[in-house]
Amino acid sequence: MTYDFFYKLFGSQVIAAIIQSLLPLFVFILPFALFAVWLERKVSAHMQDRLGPMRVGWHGWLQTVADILKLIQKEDIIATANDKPLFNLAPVLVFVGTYAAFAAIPFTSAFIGSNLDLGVFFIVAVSGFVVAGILMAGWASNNKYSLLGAMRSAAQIISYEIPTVMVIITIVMITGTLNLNTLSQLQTGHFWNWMIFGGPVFGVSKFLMIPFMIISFGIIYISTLAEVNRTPFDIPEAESELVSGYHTEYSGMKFAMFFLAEYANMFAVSAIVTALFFGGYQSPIGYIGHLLGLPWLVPIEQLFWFTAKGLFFVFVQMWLRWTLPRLRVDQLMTACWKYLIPIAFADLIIIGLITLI
Amino acid sequence: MGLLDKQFTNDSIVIAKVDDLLNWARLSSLWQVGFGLACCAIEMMATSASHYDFDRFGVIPRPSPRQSDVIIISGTVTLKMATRIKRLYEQMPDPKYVISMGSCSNSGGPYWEHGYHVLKGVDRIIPVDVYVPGCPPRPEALLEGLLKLQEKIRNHSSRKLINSEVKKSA
Amino acid sequence: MSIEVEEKISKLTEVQKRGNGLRTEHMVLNMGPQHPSTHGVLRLELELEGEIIKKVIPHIGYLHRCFEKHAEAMTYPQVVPYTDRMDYLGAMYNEFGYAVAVEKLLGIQVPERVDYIRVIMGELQRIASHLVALGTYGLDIGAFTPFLYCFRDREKILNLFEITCGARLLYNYIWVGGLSHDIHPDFVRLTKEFVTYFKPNIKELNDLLTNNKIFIDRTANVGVLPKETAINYGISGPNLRASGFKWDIRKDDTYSVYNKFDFDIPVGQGLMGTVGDCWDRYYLRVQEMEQSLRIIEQAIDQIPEGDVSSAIPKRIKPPVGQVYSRVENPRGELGYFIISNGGTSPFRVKVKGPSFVNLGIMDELSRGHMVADIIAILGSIDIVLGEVDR
Amino acid sequence: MEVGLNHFLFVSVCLFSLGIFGIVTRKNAVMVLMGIELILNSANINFVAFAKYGNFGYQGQIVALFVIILAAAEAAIALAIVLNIYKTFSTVNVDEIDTMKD
Amino acid sequence: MREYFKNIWAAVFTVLVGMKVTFKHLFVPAVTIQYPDVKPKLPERERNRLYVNMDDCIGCDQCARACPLGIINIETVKALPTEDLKTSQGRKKALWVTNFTIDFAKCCYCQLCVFPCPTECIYMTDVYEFSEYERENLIYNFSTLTPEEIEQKKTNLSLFEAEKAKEKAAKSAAAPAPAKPVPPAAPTETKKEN
Amino acid sequence: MSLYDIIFYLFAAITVLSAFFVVTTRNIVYSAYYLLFTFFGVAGIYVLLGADFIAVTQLVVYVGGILILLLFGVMLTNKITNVQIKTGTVKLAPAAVGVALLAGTLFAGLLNTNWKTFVADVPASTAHTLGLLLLQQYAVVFELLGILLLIALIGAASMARK
Amino acid sequence: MLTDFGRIFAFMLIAVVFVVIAVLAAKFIRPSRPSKEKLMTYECGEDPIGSPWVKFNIRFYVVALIFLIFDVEIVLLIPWALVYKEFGFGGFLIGAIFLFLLGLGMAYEWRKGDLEWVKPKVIPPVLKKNPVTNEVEVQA
Amino acid sequence: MKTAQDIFNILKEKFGNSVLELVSTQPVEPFITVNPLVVNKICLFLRDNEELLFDNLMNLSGVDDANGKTVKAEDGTSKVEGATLSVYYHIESTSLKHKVVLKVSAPVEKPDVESVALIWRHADWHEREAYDLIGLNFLNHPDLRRILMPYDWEFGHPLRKDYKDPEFYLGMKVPY
Ligand code: SF4
Ligand code: SF4
Ligand code: SF4
Repeated sequence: MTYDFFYKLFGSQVIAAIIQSLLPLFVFILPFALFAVWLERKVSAHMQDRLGPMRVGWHGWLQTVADILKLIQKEDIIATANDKPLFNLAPVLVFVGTYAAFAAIPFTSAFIGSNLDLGVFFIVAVSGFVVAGILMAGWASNNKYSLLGAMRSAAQIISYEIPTVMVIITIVMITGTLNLNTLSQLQTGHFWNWMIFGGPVFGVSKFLMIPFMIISFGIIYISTLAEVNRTPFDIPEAESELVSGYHTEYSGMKFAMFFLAEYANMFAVSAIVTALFFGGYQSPIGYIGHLLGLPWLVPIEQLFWFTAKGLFFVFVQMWLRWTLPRLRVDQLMTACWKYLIPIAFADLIIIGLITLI
Repeated sequence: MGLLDKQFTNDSIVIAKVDDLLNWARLSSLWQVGFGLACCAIEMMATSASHYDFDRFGVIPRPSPRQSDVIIISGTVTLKMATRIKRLYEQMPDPKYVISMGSCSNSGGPYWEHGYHVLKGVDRIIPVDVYVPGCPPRPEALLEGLLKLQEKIRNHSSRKLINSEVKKSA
Repeated sequence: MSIEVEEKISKLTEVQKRGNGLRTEHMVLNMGPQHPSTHGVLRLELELEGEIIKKVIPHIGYLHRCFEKHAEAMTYPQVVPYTDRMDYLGAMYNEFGYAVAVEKLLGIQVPERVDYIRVIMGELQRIASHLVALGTYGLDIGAFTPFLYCFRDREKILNLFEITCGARLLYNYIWVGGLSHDIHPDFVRLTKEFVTYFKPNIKELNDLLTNNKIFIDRTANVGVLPKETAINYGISGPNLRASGFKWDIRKDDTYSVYNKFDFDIPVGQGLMGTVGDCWDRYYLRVQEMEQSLRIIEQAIDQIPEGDVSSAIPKRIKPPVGQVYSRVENPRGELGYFIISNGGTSPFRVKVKGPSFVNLGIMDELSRGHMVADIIAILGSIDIVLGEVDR
Repeated sequence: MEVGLNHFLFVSVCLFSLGIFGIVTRKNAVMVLMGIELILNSANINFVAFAKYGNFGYQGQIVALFVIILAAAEAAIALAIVLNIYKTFSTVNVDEIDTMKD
Repeated sequence: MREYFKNIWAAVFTVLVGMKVTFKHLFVPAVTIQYPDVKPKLPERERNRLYVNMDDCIGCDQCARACPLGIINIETVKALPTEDLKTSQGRKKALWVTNFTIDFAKCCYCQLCVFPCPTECIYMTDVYEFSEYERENLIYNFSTLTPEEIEQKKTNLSLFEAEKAKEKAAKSAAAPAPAKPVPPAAPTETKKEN
Repeated sequence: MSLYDIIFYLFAAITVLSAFFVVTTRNIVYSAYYLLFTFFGVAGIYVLLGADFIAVTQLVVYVGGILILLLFGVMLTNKITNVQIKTGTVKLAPAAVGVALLAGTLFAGLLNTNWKTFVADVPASTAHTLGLLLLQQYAVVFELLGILLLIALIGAASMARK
Repeated sequence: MLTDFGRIFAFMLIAVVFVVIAVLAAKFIRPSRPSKEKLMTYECGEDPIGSPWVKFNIRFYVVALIFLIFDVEIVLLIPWALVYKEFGFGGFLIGAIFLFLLGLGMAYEWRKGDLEWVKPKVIPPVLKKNPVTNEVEVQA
Repeated sequence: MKTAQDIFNILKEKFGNSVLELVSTQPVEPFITVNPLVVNKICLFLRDNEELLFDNLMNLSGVDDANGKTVKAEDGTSKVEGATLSVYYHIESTSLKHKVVLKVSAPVEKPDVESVALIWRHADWHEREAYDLIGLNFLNHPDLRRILMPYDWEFGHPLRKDYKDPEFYLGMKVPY
């Protein structure tokens, strides 16, 4: 474990913890966010028969670097009508909420920020900060678009949290653990051990489970999509109605923080879906490291698989975004309360019954 | 008081390099206020559409002026609209740039003589960096204007500016 | 009660309602003039109660470019470039309408070839204009990709125009009594290519957007416009037809050579909801593109030989008189009312722009809807601000 | 000083008194609710602290869990009431409502 | 109830159909023209910046009158009979065009000025890349004469006319007023006939 | 002082200070946001007390639920014409004195009581144990809670709807 | 367990520090030229009319309310889900009854229309009364 | 299908002196001139009469006739007299497929015309436009404000033939 490594190295819990918590930020989130923004632009461009960023670096790969560097130089406007303290605090809160979630995500068996027993539950809990932060941003902006956007965003995130948690409960019912690391370990072996294929059990129940697991997966994917405000659920930021939602008034670096949090969040939810349904960091086809007898290779492979799976789901998010129109706010709520939640509900009961077999 | 507000008189190589880097960042990521006025706006949309693809230059439309760097005045500026444009421009954070696209915003265009309700040139209300002629300018022409603007940003630097001014006065 | 009293009362109540706009509990939200989905510089003042719209007050004139004043100051041929700039998405058709009107005033007949080319150009322009309408409509609803697909196809049409007259958007091509250029030698071939290229793309658009469940949910049963209301409000073009009224000036008050072609007038059928809702208006445009393709296919093969500029008078000096002439532009009935005092420039030109009239229904249509629906409704009536304000 | 039970109880007492203070001094009904939440939290700290330092096993924690749930129910109901009050009196100031009743 | 499941089905199905379309396009080659690197050839009728071939221009002012905007500004000085000016087609030129400006910041590229030109010396080119940092730079002067030359021409003409006037005066005792040089046409004065 | 102590003092400070601001700041939205920090601090204290499940629940319910509800409530029930929403305060001085007395008494009681303390080990996970307790001893309470929540839901919703 | 949470706390601290540093660092570079117009609230280039806070939709509140109740129910379900298997069918039943109650509440809300967001109250455009005869006109 | 002459006859019969004359000497379109103060009644009749059913107002245009005669007053100053502003109504029936043009003229000093905004609703905006640009005053119009020009435009009605550009508007120079 990395933590132990740093602990040995520095001999101090605090330093070890701090260094370890810095790791995902600099090793993962920042590069990922930069990459994801670039990827998004590229994916969208190619779906639309265009090319996307081309002029800075090879195929524009430096584009987001330039964007960030530019955002640093931008003036930071705090309008007179804004509530200054809250206006400044909001991006912090949103980013904290997002980043804390990364603490519980198992990137490999060797690196997990915090091997928390209540892993998933904790991630659900910190999303409350994001909601509070968004509301704060909308409130402090003192702008109609921001406020409406923030309200909608908050209502949307909390509504879609219910189906998410319900699906999580079904997983908990099957596996009896909330720990994402344990969950990932459970799904070891080949891909048929993944939860989406009924988990590492064998027998009738596995095959009974598969269709319901697929439904569960659909539900959680849709609701996480809504939780990160992506199309078709991007009503809070709907350009054509609310300009750009709760961050309409933000400029410069604070806007960059929202942006960063958004993309980090995209990966976070994909990671959760991966860990819950697609074996987390487990390889679908076994490890080369084991084959070659090189145990140190395994974590690297795991990191690769985890990132690959996570990125795949991020890609699907983008794919959906550039395909679909957006829902209206009442339809969004209907979709959640009248479709997703009842289905998740039925799903939970049925899976509960199946596990008793 | 940030770096961009300061003016440097010394020619340290570090500052020069940082300056170039910052200029590079600014010029490669010009976010545009998503906003169009008249016929030129259609050509502007065509420029961001697949055939010409503004995104290649890092130009993406942002709905809110708070997050944009460049405003493309694409079309006829009427007196009724002028105050709004001025305000939009004002509400953009510094550093910001203006491209005047098409004859109308350059100088009133076809409406310069009898247009009782047309502002004869957007430079009467906001400072323009690049004038793109055409009615409407071809998408390529707009792209060329953008390249010109990038050129301008590349050559702009607080350091260089000061030096040249010093030289001039000397 | 006499008319006067009745009207005074209604006037009073209207004025009061507007005056109180600021003082009510309702939230007043500005959409525009700089707003991503007002298609230009329209400003809508929304009076909201929660998310429900109580009232929409359109404020126009942000693009008022004094067309009518210019027309009075120019000679008849010099007006043509200005007609282009009114409805910049349907520039060809504006010229077409103007040319038809002045020819009517002059009492001249243009050669057949000119008429055929005009019809082809007009229908191509109709497709191009509808493509923008459909694309931006998708954009308003939140789908970005169809917008770019539409623009990609539109670019093909612009190329056709460009080889013909050298301009992409504002053509100055159809002149009084003729055309500025004959068609390019490649034009016929390229147009046929375009027709075959474009047909499958309509299906793709349907797959991607028209039949998408989310899109249908957003548009069906939204902004229903009954037929009678539509007529009384003077709505024309696709919007009127989507309300189930079969009225197309190309057929009902035919001009040029439209009577020689075989095409249908699609009407709204309420496939996904009520007749006359946003989806109908949207889908009607898709169907009209198909019909336009049909016209082009018929016309392109029978362009007669001849000269395109022989009928252009050296000096255009119509007799004293006045004419109102209208054509079916992509957005509806485009009418030119020209008064001549016998001079070389018109005494007065008044344009009845379809968008100007169609926008007037906005308030009626959107009452009781949600904020998001405003965008759906506004997009579906497809206005061009240049023509609203002129 | 080694942190022990007293420290936690101390925090709890602080919260409790502040909660009381809020309830007493604020006119706004929503603020009163916030005060109540503070008090509930202080009680909860006590439960959990005794769960750790007392010899009751997990009973304290489970009671704390119940309290949280009750607090949620209470907040929901109370805010609904406040909303209703607001609708009828168009104010949420407690004393004003008092005077308005008659 | 059936409606409920039909909705779910429709939503899932149409979303998948849409996704299929976009996925297909992921592998369709882009239509983008990479502008500064690739510049496609424009059609020959392309209408962009005007060009005036001054060798051919006879200064007849037709184009200025046809322009709806009145942005073509032509000033001429009569040529002396001794100076033999010819267009490339061998047409006689009676005027020196001392000033021929077009304000491209106003031009609407309508091509109306091109058709009436008797010598076809004003035409549209396919040059569209001429954006400027200063608006004044968009006013193009096509006249090839330098200010000194113009001065020269003017003095020549007045000398010549003075001479002619003298001759005339000598011929007939009644002295007519000496002919004025051609008045320069200011941009606002290029009136259209109406 | 061990790390544990430092962290305790940190959280105690967060909790008490923010709670203090909750009741003293005049802007009610600020109050609500200070409450966020109070809840967070209390969650930290739960963790220090070895109640991880309670701590996370605290975050889920209080921060993610009650706080949002409170914020919506604030936004709904104030005729706000400015961001600066002030709420009046009453009887400040007597309240302060009374509360100080109350707190003093409690402290005195606290300090003078000799608590029998057993320091249990910090367990690895409490959720499992809580679950067992819930299904064994408190099964009835569990169901009763369900009924209570049902009633709360129906009651609150119908009240809000009116 | 304490260390686990300690690390999470470290994560949060780092996040805060990161944002603060990022925003402050930018302060050394970015210009600051405020003006009155610039500091005005953005509203599509218009003067903002009225305050944003006039009145907002009660639906937001109802949603939050229902969510809160569901949220706590879910909190209660998690310990149950962890252990119910150890009690066999009886354990499942306890949870199932609880869930049933939850469903009951849900069904009630559904019936009462609380799950609906505001439905558009569309007033289809009808013709104005005829100014003379006061009848709604019917046209051919 | 009725000709202008038929319609003129019907109107003349119904409204008598308010219907002035049928001008059909000009090429292309004959028009009927009517009294501006009863035009709303005539229009209502045209719309609702079973035989006419003019349900569609195609166009409504205000015109500055610029037909004033300059008259020299005794004190040497000259004055324009007799100038009129006109409104043309182009009406058609979508069911019976006939059209008619009405024209009303009002003196420029007091350009009062009855509004038809409640008869054909889109006349509302057309009339506002005519008010804005020409300066016609429509009586009983529900909401007669400027529509194209800024609401605070105080320099007159720009489509009048004698309109002069102001030098400045809100500090912006207007002429080139
Ligand atoms: S410059 Fe030409 S194309 Fe552009 S807005 Fe003006 S008139 Fe339209
Ligand atoms: S192209 Fe048109 S606007 Fe330009 S100079 Fe020629 S006539 Fe004038
Ligand atoms: S019309 Fe031709 S020849 Fe005559 S002035 Fe113009 S450019 Fe010269």
